[in-house]
Amino acid sequence: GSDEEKPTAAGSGAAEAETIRLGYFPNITHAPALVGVNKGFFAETLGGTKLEEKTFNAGPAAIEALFSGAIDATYIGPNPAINGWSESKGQALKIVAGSTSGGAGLVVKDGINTPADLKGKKIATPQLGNTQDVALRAWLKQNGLNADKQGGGDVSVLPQDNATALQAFAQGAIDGAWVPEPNLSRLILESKGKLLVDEKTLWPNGEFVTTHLIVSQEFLKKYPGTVKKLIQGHVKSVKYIETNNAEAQTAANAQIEKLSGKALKPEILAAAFKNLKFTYNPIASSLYTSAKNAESVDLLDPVDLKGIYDLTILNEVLTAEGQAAVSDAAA
Amino acid sequence: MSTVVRIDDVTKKYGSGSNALLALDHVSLTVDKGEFVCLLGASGCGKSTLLSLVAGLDRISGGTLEINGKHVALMFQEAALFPWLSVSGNVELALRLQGVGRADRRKRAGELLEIVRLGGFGGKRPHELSGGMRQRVALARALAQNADILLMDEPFGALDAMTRDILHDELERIWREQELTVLFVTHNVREAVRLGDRVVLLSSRPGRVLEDFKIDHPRPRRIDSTEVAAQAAEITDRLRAEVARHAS
Amino acid sequence: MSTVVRIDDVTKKYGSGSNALLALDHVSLTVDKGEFVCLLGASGCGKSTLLSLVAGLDRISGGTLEINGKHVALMFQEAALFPWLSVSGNVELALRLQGVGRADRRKRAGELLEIVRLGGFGGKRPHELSGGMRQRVALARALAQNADILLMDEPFGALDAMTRDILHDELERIWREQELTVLFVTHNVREAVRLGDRVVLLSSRPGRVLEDFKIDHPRPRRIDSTEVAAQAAEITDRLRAEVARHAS
Amino acid sequence: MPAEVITDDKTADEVSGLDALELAPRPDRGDRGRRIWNSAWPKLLAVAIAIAAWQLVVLSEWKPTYVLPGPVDVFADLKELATTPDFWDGVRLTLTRAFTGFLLAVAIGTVIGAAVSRFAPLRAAIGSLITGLQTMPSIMWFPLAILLFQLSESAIMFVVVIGAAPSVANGLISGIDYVPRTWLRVGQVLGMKGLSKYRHLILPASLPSFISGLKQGWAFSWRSLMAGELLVIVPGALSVGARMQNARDLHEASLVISYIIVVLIIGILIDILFNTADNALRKRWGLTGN
Amino acid sequence: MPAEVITDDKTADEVSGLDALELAPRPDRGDRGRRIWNSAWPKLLAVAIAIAAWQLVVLSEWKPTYVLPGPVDVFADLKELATTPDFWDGVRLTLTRAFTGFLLAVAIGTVIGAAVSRFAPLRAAIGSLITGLQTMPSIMWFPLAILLFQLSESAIMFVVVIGAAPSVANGLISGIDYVPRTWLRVGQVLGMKGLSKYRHLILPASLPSFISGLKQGWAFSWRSLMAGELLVIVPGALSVGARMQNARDLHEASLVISYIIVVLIIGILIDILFNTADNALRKRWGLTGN
Ligand SMILES: Nc1ncnc2c1ncn2[C@@H]1O[C@H](COP(=O)(O)OP(=O)(O)OP(=O)(O)O)[C@@H](O)[C@H]1O
Ligand SMILES: Nc1ncnc2c1ncn2[C@@H]1O[C@H](COP(=O)(O)OP(=O)(O)OP(=O)(O)O)[C@@H](O)[C@H]1O
Ligand SMILES: [Mg+2]
Ligand SMILES: [Mg+2]
Repeated sequence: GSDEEKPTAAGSGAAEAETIRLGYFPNITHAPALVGVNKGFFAETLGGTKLEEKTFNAGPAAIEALFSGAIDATYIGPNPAINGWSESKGQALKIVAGSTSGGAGLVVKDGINTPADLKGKKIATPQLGNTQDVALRAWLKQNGLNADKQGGGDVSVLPQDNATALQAFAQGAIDGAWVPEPNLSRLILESKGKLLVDEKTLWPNGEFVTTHLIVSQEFLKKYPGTVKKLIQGHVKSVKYIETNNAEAQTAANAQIEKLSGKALKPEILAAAFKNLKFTYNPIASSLYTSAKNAESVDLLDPVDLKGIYDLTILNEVLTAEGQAAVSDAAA
Repeated sequence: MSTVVRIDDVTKKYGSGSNALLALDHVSLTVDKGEFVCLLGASGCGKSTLLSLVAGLDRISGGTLEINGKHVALMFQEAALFPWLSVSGNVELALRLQGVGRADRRKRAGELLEIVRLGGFGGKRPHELSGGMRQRVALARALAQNADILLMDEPFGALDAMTRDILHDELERIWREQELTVLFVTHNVREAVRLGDRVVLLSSRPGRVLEDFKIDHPRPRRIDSTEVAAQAAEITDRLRAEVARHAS
Repeated sequence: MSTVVRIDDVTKKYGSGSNALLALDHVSLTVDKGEFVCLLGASGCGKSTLLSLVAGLDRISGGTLEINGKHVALMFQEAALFPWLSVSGNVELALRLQGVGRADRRKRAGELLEIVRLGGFGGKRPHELSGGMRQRVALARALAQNADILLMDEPFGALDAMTRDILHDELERIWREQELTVLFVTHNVREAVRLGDRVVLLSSRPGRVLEDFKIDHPRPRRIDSTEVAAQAAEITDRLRAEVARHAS
Repeated sequence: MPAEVITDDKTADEVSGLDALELAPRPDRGDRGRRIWNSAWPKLLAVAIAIAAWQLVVLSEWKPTYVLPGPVDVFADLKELATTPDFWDGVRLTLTRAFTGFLLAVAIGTVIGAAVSRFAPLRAAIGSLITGLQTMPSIMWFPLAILLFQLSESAIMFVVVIGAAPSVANGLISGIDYVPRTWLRVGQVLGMKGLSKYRHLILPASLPSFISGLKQGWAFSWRSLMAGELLVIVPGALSVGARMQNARDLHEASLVISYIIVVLIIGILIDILFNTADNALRKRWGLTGN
Repeated sequence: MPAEVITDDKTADEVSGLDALELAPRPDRGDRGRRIWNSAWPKLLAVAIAIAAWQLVVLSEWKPTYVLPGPVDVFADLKELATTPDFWDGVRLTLTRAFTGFLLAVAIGTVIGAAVSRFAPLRAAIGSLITGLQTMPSIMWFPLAILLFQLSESAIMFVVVIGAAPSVANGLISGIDYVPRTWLRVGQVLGMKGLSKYRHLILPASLPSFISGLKQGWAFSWRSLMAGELLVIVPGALSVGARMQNARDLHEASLVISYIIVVLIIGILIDILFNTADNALRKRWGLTGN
């Protein structure tokens, strides 16, 4: 409790860490990390600071690692970040940059054409209370369908890991799934699913956060200089993806193959990249809305997200490069 | 009288290669129906081996072995009771395996335990018995099998002289009443003479039939009678000579 | 001579409540240093129980028990060899536990197996031996313990008369040479008279000391000598009377 | 010549009782109350020590409380859980599944174990496969489970059974392999064959090892169940497995610890059941210290 | 009066050999080649039957091939895997972890098992906890592992050890509990005390049960490892656990089956090791037929 809530003095050239331990997933939604590591952008900007990569398969493990001090920063989805913020009462982490937007939606079987057709059907989401789960429930609610946490109600919402959901859908054991990329594309391309809702259409400007970069507050306080360099690398990576889309795809896939022993199929990769937008803007408004939605479907105790963002360094970096600053405002 | 057990030129080898041990070497022996044959021989000469061959527990390594009997019961040298059953449970199991009904089982087991002088011990566990008591339970179990050929491996080895006398009488009575054929291993020469129609002497390793004594004394015999003592002395001398020959 | 074992008014009860069994009832007995005492009694009268109390394996339920000796060895009624060790391994273990070095162990185990007439069997496993041979290994193991008090529970029960004679001589020699104190349980009255300085008669359940015979015949004795036979007959009569009294 | 001195049986009994306490797992004597106390105080002490150590670590502020919450928080959470009827529904659901799955696994494992140890070619063929199957993480069975049973209760059962049956079979096989030869010979002489041999000899003789196989099987089935319960979520009651996963996903450290405690308690209760069986068996076999 | 007839020892030996084949797991006689063949043909036959059945199901078009691929596809994938040096690096990494963790678990489990079975209060205190711990899904240990060991190899080891040690301990405890009383008494008379009692009596006597505990412990440690390897992913040599998870996440049915086969093969190889130890033991104890 001794830490005061004050904006980090982004004093350039402040203390530097010897190493920084960065977490990310071998997953296409973490493309800025994949590309940044693969192309050596982080190594470039970090200079003398050694980059130690840690990879995870799911958000909870990454947050556990951050909590325990096993990593200093990680790419992660909005929901684990919110949970981590709320569980640590705003002490464990800060969101310092955005990374990915879009790339989620509801894929259903043939024969389901309207929300009303979903009555009595089984729809999978990756995790109870995660971003997609909340999005699905909020959308159902808007459409006058209810779903409880235990899988009951008009629509059965079943939290299932991606592997299970994909197989279950392929076999017709479930009727649909609200999933992120690349599974969205796989459901459509491999299992002949139909995109009923593209989540983009539910958000202003079609933008909503899928992945962002968080840093442990302790690390941020101690080594703002290192964090700055990390963010520089990140921005570089995002820009590279924007300008060299094809090469970025190859780099991301190469990194995935290195980490998981198997690359994505080219058509899936291309489709997923098309649906995703990579941006350093954290799209704060969508995070606040998502949290509110979670509260409204009773998946989150009311939480004060004020202060979850610390975009000072990011804006410093952007300004230095002559770019517009981003905002952490709720609206 | 018909032959019930015909052991013809039987050889038994344990193990193989350089480690092989010849336990029985061309043993021939026939036992007629209703006969009581006692086997005598030095420790390790192959008596137990012979019984287990007759009971069909081991394969012979050579020769032929013929059994003409409905059912063979074997009382092992060690009591080998099942620890998970009570004393009477052990006896009843033998009855049960012959399809005797529950009530009959209980009754018959009680009788058998009475015969071996363990009336009140039916409810105990084997580990609560003394060595001699366990041996008697094993006897009761062997009798419960209701076999027509009864093989007994030193059944009274752990018993005091008095209990042994009593059981001699009981065994003789049962043998006579049920017309059993008995093959009886013992180290007690007097016991052999007391009980047997014949006493067969085996040589030391490898076991061979050394001599086959016919015991003609009229029954009932008494173990401390002079006839029994005299015959036993004769057999003992023969045995002693064999051991001496072997030792030289 | 000093008293080595003093059993004073000792009671032993197994179990509790209605299931309790009084195995020994106020038994008193003293054994002096270098004495060879034989215990006789009906099956189940408490002989093994008494030995295990003296060896400290069970707690007495009443009375006092005093042992003045460095080390007590007990040869159990069953051979109880360890199946994971070879025959000589079983004997060597007893030596090893006294800190005998490897080479000495091997040599001494070989000697002991020679004594029990199992010279060539050191490398075998216990399950490859006959009943009598196992008993002899157990004897070798007990001797290997190099104790000054030796408790033996029917050590020769499974042996033929000849082997038994030889081991009697060996045991007597060792007893004399090493000035052992021996408490020896047997069912063979002649054996008791052949070996013992005293023969103690226990009554049937619960065990009580019935009579304590002093055997004065000069050593070396022969088991088939007339003196031994006569004394044995006397003791047998006494025992028979007791059993009869008990049966009535 | 028994002396007339009256011996103090009581004292000797007590000494013998203390001796038993020292050597044997359970004293045979003593009144019921004392026996319960004897087995209870070390447990209570252990729990007390564990909680005290935990509290100390928390007090040392080694980690922030949102990472490692203190006992007080956790017990508050636990109490709250225990007063939710919903939670008990979940426990009931999970336990029902666990028992059904376990019983099925026992039945199947027993049959397989008996068959494998009976027929040499079968043993050569699939003996080693049994251990191979055992080493497969339950999660790898999910695809097969879905393939065969869709997302039904049967899919969960499949995962549980395939996780636990090999243990049961292995326990039985190892028990059968170590049945003393003498008993087998006695059985043969008594005329046991086929089923009756199993019924009257092999099963009782291999019971100790079988029970320890059952215990392991239970552990496997429970662990597989915790994973398997993520497969199928039945509307209404949320199973313990799903709850545990959710607690982790929501990063509620104190809830995670609460569920760890719940699972431990269930595990311990089941173990006590097994131990009761085991102790009864050992007593029958005459293995408990007198 | 032994007769002079020459008996056909050879034939009798053969008969006895056949008999042993029927009753005992391994024939003792026969030349080496035949013995290997005897143990190999049922395995080969079983594999052939399994593959044939699988191919039949695929041919029946019960499920689309992207859900249930045929043997041909899978073996193609498997072959491709087996020719990647990367894959072997991963296997090496995983096996190294497995053995280290298992050995650690054995050491710890043995000490705990021995201590628990030796001291009655300890047994009362933590005896049941051992089974309790065993029922905990490895995934629940992750938070604690990360807390204690960060994201290091030690974290993986922790998960493996805590998964496997209870099994080893339980195997030992149950073995010790069933050491026949007679042997304990012999040991006492021979003057065994403390360590020497364990060294010379308890451990060898409880070896059968201990070995089966080790076998179960291996299964637990392997399963825990497969989960634990998801904790720390070292780029470069990708562990088997991580590969399995990825195969699932990528939803490549034929890759998933390939990894199932890989894990099965490893499990079977290890089981053969255990069986060799077990058979040697049974032979020494005189438990193999004839
Ligand atoms: N299973 C076995 N494996 C190897 N050798 C054995 C086996 N059983 C017995 N033998 C050997 O066969 C020989 C005969 O043993 P057997 O048990 O038949 O003797 P016995 O006449 O019954 O002796 P005892 O009077 O001591 O009981 C012995 O030398 C013994 O070592
Ligand atoms: N562990 C035990 N639990 C309960 N009762 C026992 C136990 N051991 C022995 N007994 C009982 O104590 C009595 C004496 O047994 P013990 O073994 O001392 O007899 P014994 O004189 O050695 O007989 P035997 O000559 O037959 O060996 C018997 O009635 C027996 O049932
Ligand atoms: Mg014999
Ligand atoms: Mg006795």
